[in-house]
Amino acid sequence: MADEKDYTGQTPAWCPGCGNFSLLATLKKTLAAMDIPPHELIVVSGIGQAAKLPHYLRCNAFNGLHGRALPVATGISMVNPDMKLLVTTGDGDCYGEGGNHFLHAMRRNVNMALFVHNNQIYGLTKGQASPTSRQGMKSKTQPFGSLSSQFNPLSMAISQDCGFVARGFIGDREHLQHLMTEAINHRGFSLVDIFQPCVSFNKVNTFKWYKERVYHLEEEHDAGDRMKAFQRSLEWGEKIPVGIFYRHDNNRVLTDDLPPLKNGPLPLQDFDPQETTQILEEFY
Amino acid sequence: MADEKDYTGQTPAWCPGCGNFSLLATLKKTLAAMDIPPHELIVVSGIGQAAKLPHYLRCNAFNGLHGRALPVATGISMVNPDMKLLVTTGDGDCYGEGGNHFLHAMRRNVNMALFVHNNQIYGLTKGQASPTSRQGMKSKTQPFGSLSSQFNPLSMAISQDCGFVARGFIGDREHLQHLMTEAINHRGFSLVDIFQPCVSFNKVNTFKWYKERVYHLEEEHDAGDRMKAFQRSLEWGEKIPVGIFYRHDNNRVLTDDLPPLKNGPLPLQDFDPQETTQILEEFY
Amino acid sequence: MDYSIRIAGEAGQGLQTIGAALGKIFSRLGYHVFTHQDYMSRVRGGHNYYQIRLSEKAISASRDVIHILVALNIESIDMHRLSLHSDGIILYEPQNDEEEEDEQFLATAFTQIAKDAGGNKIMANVVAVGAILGLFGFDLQVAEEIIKESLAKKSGEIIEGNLKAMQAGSDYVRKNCRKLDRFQTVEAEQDNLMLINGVQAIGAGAVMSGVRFYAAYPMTPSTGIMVYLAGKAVDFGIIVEQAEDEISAINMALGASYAGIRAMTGTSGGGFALMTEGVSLAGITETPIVIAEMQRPGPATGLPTRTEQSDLDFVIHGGHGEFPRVVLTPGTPEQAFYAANKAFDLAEKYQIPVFIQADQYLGDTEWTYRDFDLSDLSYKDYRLRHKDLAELKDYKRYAVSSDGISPMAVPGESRHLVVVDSDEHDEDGHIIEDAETRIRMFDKRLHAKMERLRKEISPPVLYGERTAPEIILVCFGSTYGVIREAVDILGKDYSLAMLHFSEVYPFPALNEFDYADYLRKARSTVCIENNATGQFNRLLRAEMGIACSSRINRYDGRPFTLESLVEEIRQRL
Amino acid sequence: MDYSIRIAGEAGQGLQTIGAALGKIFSRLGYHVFTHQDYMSRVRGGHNYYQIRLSEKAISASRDVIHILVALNIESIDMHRLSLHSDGIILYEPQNDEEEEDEQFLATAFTQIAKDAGGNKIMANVVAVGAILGLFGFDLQVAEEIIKESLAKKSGEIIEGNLKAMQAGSDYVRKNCRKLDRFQTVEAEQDNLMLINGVQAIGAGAVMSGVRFYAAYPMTPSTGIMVYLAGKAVDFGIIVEQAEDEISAINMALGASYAGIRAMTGTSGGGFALMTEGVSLAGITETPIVIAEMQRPGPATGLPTRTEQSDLDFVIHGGHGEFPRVVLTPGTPEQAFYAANKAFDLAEKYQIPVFIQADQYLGDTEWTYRDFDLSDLSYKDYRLRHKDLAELKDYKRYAVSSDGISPMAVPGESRHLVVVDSDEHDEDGHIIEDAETRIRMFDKRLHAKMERLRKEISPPVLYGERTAPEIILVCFGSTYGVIREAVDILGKDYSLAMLHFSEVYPFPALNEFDYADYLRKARSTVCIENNATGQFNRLLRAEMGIACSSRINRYDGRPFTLESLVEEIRQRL
Ligand SMILES: Cc1ncc(C[n+]2csc(CCOP(=O)(O)OP(=O)(O)O)c2C)c(N)n1
Ligand SMILES: Cc1ncc(C[n+]2csc(CCOP(=O)(O)OP(=O)(O)O)c2C)c(N)n1
Ligand code: SF4
Ligand code: SF4
Ligand SMILES: [Mg+2]
Ligand SMILES: [Mg+2]
Repeated sequence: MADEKDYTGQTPAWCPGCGNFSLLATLKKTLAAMDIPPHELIVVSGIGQAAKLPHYLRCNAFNGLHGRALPVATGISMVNPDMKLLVTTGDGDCYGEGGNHFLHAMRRNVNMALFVHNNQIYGLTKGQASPTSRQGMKSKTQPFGSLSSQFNPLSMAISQDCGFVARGFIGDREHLQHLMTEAINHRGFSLVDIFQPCVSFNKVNTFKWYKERVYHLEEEHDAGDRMKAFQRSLEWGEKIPVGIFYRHDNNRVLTDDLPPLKNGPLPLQDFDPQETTQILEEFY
Repeated sequence: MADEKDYTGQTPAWCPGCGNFSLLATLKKTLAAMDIPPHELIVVSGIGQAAKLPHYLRCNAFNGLHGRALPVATGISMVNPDMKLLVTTGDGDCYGEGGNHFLHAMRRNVNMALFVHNNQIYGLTKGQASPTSRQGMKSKTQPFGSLSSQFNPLSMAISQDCGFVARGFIGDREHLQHLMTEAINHRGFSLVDIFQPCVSFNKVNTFKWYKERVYHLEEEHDAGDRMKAFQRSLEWGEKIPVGIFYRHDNNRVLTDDLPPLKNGPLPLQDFDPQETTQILEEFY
Repeated sequence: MDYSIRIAGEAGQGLQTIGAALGKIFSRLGYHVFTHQDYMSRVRGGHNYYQIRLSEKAISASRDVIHILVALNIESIDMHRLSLHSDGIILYEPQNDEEEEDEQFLATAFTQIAKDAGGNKIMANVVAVGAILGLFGFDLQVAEEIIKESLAKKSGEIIEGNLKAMQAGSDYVRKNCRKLDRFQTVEAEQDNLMLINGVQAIGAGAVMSGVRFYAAYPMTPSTGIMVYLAGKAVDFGIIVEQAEDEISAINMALGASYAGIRAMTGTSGGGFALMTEGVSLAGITETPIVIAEMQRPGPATGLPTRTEQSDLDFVIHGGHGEFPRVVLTPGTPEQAFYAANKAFDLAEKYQIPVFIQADQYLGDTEWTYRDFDLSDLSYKDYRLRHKDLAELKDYKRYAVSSDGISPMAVPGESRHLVVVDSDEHDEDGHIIEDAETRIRMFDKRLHAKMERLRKEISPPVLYGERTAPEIILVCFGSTYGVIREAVDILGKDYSLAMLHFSEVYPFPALNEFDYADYLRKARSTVCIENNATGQFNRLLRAEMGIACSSRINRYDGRPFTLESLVEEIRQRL
Repeated sequence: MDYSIRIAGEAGQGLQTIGAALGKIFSRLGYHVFTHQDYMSRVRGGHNYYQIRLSEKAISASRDVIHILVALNIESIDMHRLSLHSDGIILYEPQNDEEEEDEQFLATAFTQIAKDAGGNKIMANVVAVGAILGLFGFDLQVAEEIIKESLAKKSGEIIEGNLKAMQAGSDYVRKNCRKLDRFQTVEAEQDNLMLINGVQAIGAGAVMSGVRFYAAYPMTPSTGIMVYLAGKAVDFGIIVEQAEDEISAINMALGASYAGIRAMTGTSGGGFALMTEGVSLAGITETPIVIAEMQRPGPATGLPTRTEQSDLDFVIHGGHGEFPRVVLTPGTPEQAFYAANKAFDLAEKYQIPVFIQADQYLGDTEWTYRDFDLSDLSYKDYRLRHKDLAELKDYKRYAVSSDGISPMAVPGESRHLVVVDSDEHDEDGHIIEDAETRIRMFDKRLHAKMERLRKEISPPVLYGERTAPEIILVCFGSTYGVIREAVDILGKDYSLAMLHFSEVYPFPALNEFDYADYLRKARSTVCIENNATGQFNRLLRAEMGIACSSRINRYDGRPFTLESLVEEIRQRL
């Protein structure tokens, strides 16, 4: 079995006390326990504190543009579905700038796990409201308070029948490891929205704030029941559930429907220009 | 009361038999019945067959970029909330290229009515799959069939607590007029997804196809019940409901929270540079 | 022999079917063909036309004058009759029993003739084809062959009906045309020429260069490339995906390229605008990508189905920051075919974005060729593969090398990790901020590569008077064909040549061919562009310090046509 | 008197607080101040510094040499001691009781001193401020005033604690510094100068020009403008909205502008890439908009908190198709202030997009001024309002006029309808496709306006030797200050001048000032740019056909500093 140390990357440049440290540690533990060799793993990210993660992990990495991790991951998956594919991203990266890709990657059912480090704030750019910030939150760029209602990624994912919808909290590592493992194992697009307190800019949704509210969905929760899952995903207040809200294997995975993959991943298929010459015949 | 003729614009360049003709006629009728003067109305659109509508109606119009009608409308609403604001758009325009704005305009609760001409196809560009095309649909650009699951705009809107979520069909004009009227009257963001058969490119979802399937939500349907609304929004198959799925006035409207509007629409407020000179004092 | 036929009518009336069939028939007969289309941004109605020119000699442009007008509706007569040659003829669907004005008119009840021949309404199209062939007195054998091929999947009955309808069309004109000998034909040198348009040429070039992934969002006039590749997807193992928007399209293609295959995207100006951030990403991550930018008239939505050369500056400069790129601007389908091949080669060799910039005009116009010389194509896999990787002790994606090129490995193919980053990074691909690494990366990624890239660029072509021309017509991209023919005409009266650039960035150096010397020595240099501001003219000055003495610009969304261009040039001389 | 102070340490250690306070104190004392910041893309940790230069004479650049280093952590000593002037001093927080090496070192236990003075840890910052003031022997009165102002909202206890801590810092150095007279000061001419940076200047200029709507998406280094305007939003009735992405930001601003007010957006290169389609939309719809493009080093994410001038080409050419625009490239906060005013004026007068292009360096550097002359500001409402509209019989948004400017009405203010379209359109704003209307619109929208716009552009400034300089340093944008000081130094040895362009597109004409003549007559012209490829140099050649004889380019993400730039210039001479 692999060791967590096998996944040690660069030294993180996060703030001391940042929730991302626990997240990273849990991810390493998960990967080690699942015995996924670093070179069979590709981690794609955008830009933000969360999106720096691939540098801090030993793996293949594509650290792309703010908001654009999912299309990159989609392209990778479509030509080489054999790689283990993760996307690590922030709430701004994924639900703000990248909102359209979030919707459409889900519809494509790309076979990958999406970990959203949800600190309800823009961390790297120093504290602006994000889509998951609470409505009315004031900041230096929200003089009237955040004017938008708080985005609910779980209910949206359930509304589009995403096959794996979960929420975790970095303050509960064992549970988070369980979610990460299940997400990676799930065949298809899996979303894990992870509460990750930002100690520098989010003075409301702190570790303590989450700790006080977070509770596990009951064992009896039937993750196969879409209506129930939807209902539970709407809970937000003094108590906030974490766990696997919704889960099923009903949907076709994107790469199921790609005939060119029948002979294996495209990068492994040879190309011989000679075999294409007939293509000009139709012009005569 | 205004007359439908007051709203006559340019001659439509749509195909003979296109569902857009009925939609336009119903809209004129709605506006006339509501007695909204053309100059107090702004219609914003993107690009597509649907998005040509503002040219075919007498009104103030901003025919912008493909996918970008909603931000333009948001900007208008934020500085002049007194205008009646409509956006007419296609399923590609709104849910494809414009998907991120669809999500965020809804979160902002912009006070406007959004009419999506949903023909489940890209009409103007000649027949590619749209987000609402059925999964597996083949076309000249979908050699493997559309790889994505069919987008459900209603369930997504309900998932984000949009205050007015409806579906109509151009084959049922009276009902459509009712929906349009209610949507325009609703304070906040209202979505009406409208089945509008494309006779040239969508040979499956034809007038007949819709006619056979469409039925009205029962009178007893409680549009205030979010769970029920969600459940009904998932219905798709031999029978497809139309009507007002979800409706409430719980949310703050975007412009409720903008102090600069206290003195009325910004375009009507005078500006005097003299009154700003104190702004340099803090630099001393 | 040099005839032009224009089929005019509404969108949806079948003029594309007629035009396409005629082009194919003439080229199979061995004639040189040039076709171009003019259509509105609507699916039905409006005014469109399809023009086919044929000759026994090589041709490369559309003419203003037409010999046969097929008017599928009455308005088309008025719109186009001024273009009719004095010996020309108008075939039109009669409305009421109006009188024919003179021998320039021949009422041809296409639909009725089709029905009388036992066919249906749709077969009016083949009646028109037959009628035109009849006017030239062509034998219908080749045409029948082509009908059969194109209807191969239909029932025997339908095929039979079409053949009969075509025959009836031919018979009708041969019986009713008052001056049947007006169009003299000569026999073609050899039969069976290839007929191909710019879009198809780019697509075929891409397939033959090993494209395995194409992501795009539909946008006229680039959609044709996607349609072409989608048609080949299953047979040639190409993944074609329609993205949710252009941002996604280019990022998907970059992901696919990173994963180890040749990837491409295509769009028009508005979609390219959305891709520019991704172009910059390709630049800093050194991810190979080929981008077809098919121009149409802007700004914004502009004239979406028409043509213009107005994105040159944008494609050269689009994307923030500084990084190497290549911009190819082919002028013919043949050049477009090789440009696609060169684009894939350079993109992978130098790990950069390479553009094929064309426009609606080049995309849609069909040209004839004997064949394409396939030995001119190159294919080399520049990535490190299994065995190369296995031998490596250490792998660094951005290892500094004197030629600027770092080894490109395929993630997952070995134990080596492939790390790429949109931030400035070290040799391993990890984010850095120090000045020294930044400078080293810039010197490698930008300066070293640009120096080598300059040597890859082909010089412009000089056509016409090749020793000291007094007048030089300067151009790039899709104006090649019409200017070439203009030179043929004007060359009789003037010492004149065309200087055509089919590769514009990096700008061609002078070592192979000192075209600057020609320009400086010419008495008059005219820069001809299908745009309003003279972007190429400015580029030439920016890069070479050379200013042309005058400019001809067309910016009404239409391509240059032969006679009117010749006239405009004469006025400058 | 010319001293530089560098505060160095980790992000989060309060170096910005110290730096900002010192700048304010010195300028209130009447000294000229120049500050600049160097920071990493992280919230805590790393290596950052804040540098403050002060003099009794006007200054406009940072120097390489520093007189006082405040090292908030031990690493900072090693990183910066090479820059220390021979008479300089390092104040540092001692770790263990290490010995001071020599009189260049003074262990200053900021935190302990704060605590001993009865304060807390955070007050270590004011101890540092006091220590620096003590080194110069400045009276603390003004500093106390400023502390009180900045803590106005805090309790009296906290204010008192801070004042004591500052006094303690000053007392400490005056007691312990071995060579207290090393920094001689002279008195300032007048007290109370204004201290302002580029971002604030743009923001203040926008407010004073009537901006009513600002939509943007956070992106360093443009976020400061948004923060500034958000701070004024309630008082000045400005709607500030954070968009979901940059595409939305520019389209919101266009919507707001269409609705009848002055609108603006701001971003950096990557966000601008996403806005280019919207820029093109502004072009064809003729919707006024002001766009601040604050550059940082690319490509892609590049070095996100640093500086570069590498988006010049992109901002001039970004957007598909052809339409008029203006690009202003101020070189100082003062120029930035007036540029903002001019941008709003031109945008509305000509109904075009106008850019204020600056960069992280100009954005963050603070300069001192006596004041800004507000009589130089202009404000005119160019829209048709109530009474104008009421008098109109007919209204056409795009009525053709000889000067290219059509009447711009406000939707809803009258019965007239305002129709705008991203397609090519007729005078009413409705979609068209015919060639004639297209040409008329282009001639109106592009050609007529560009002709008038050229006359609005200010010529470059010649500084230094003004009659026939032999050497000319050519530059644009944020390099103004450092090159100006370089001219002051080099002017003693050479016949030399700076030619600085603060408005670059359309390129300045020669009628007001024939700078081309100066360039041609100079023996040597050196184009100095904070980028790798010499974009301005190329622009000058493209627009004027003039090539500079040599270039100096810096592309490590850092700004030019005085001594090293002077050295580099000398090497070219
Ligand atoms: C196109 C573009 N726009 C804006 C930015 C600036 N930017 C970088 S990270 C970020 C937000 C980060 O927030 P989030 O995704 O929540 O990540 P966090 O830092 O909170 O982990 C922004 C706006 C950018 N890099 N690119
Ligand atoms: C940036 C950009 N990408 C692509 C296009 C091309 N385009 C125009 S309309 C359209 C799709 C229209 O589909 P839909 O919104 O469903 O409208 P419909 O025509 O079906 O009413 C596309 C892809 C464009 N104009 N701009
Ligand atoms: S700013 Fe917030 S999210 Fe970013 S590293 Fe610091 S604590 Fe973590
Ligand atoms: S293509 Fe379809 S949607 Fe467009 S006008 Fe024709 S029928 Fe209507
Ligand atoms: Mg965040
Ligand atoms: Mg549609």
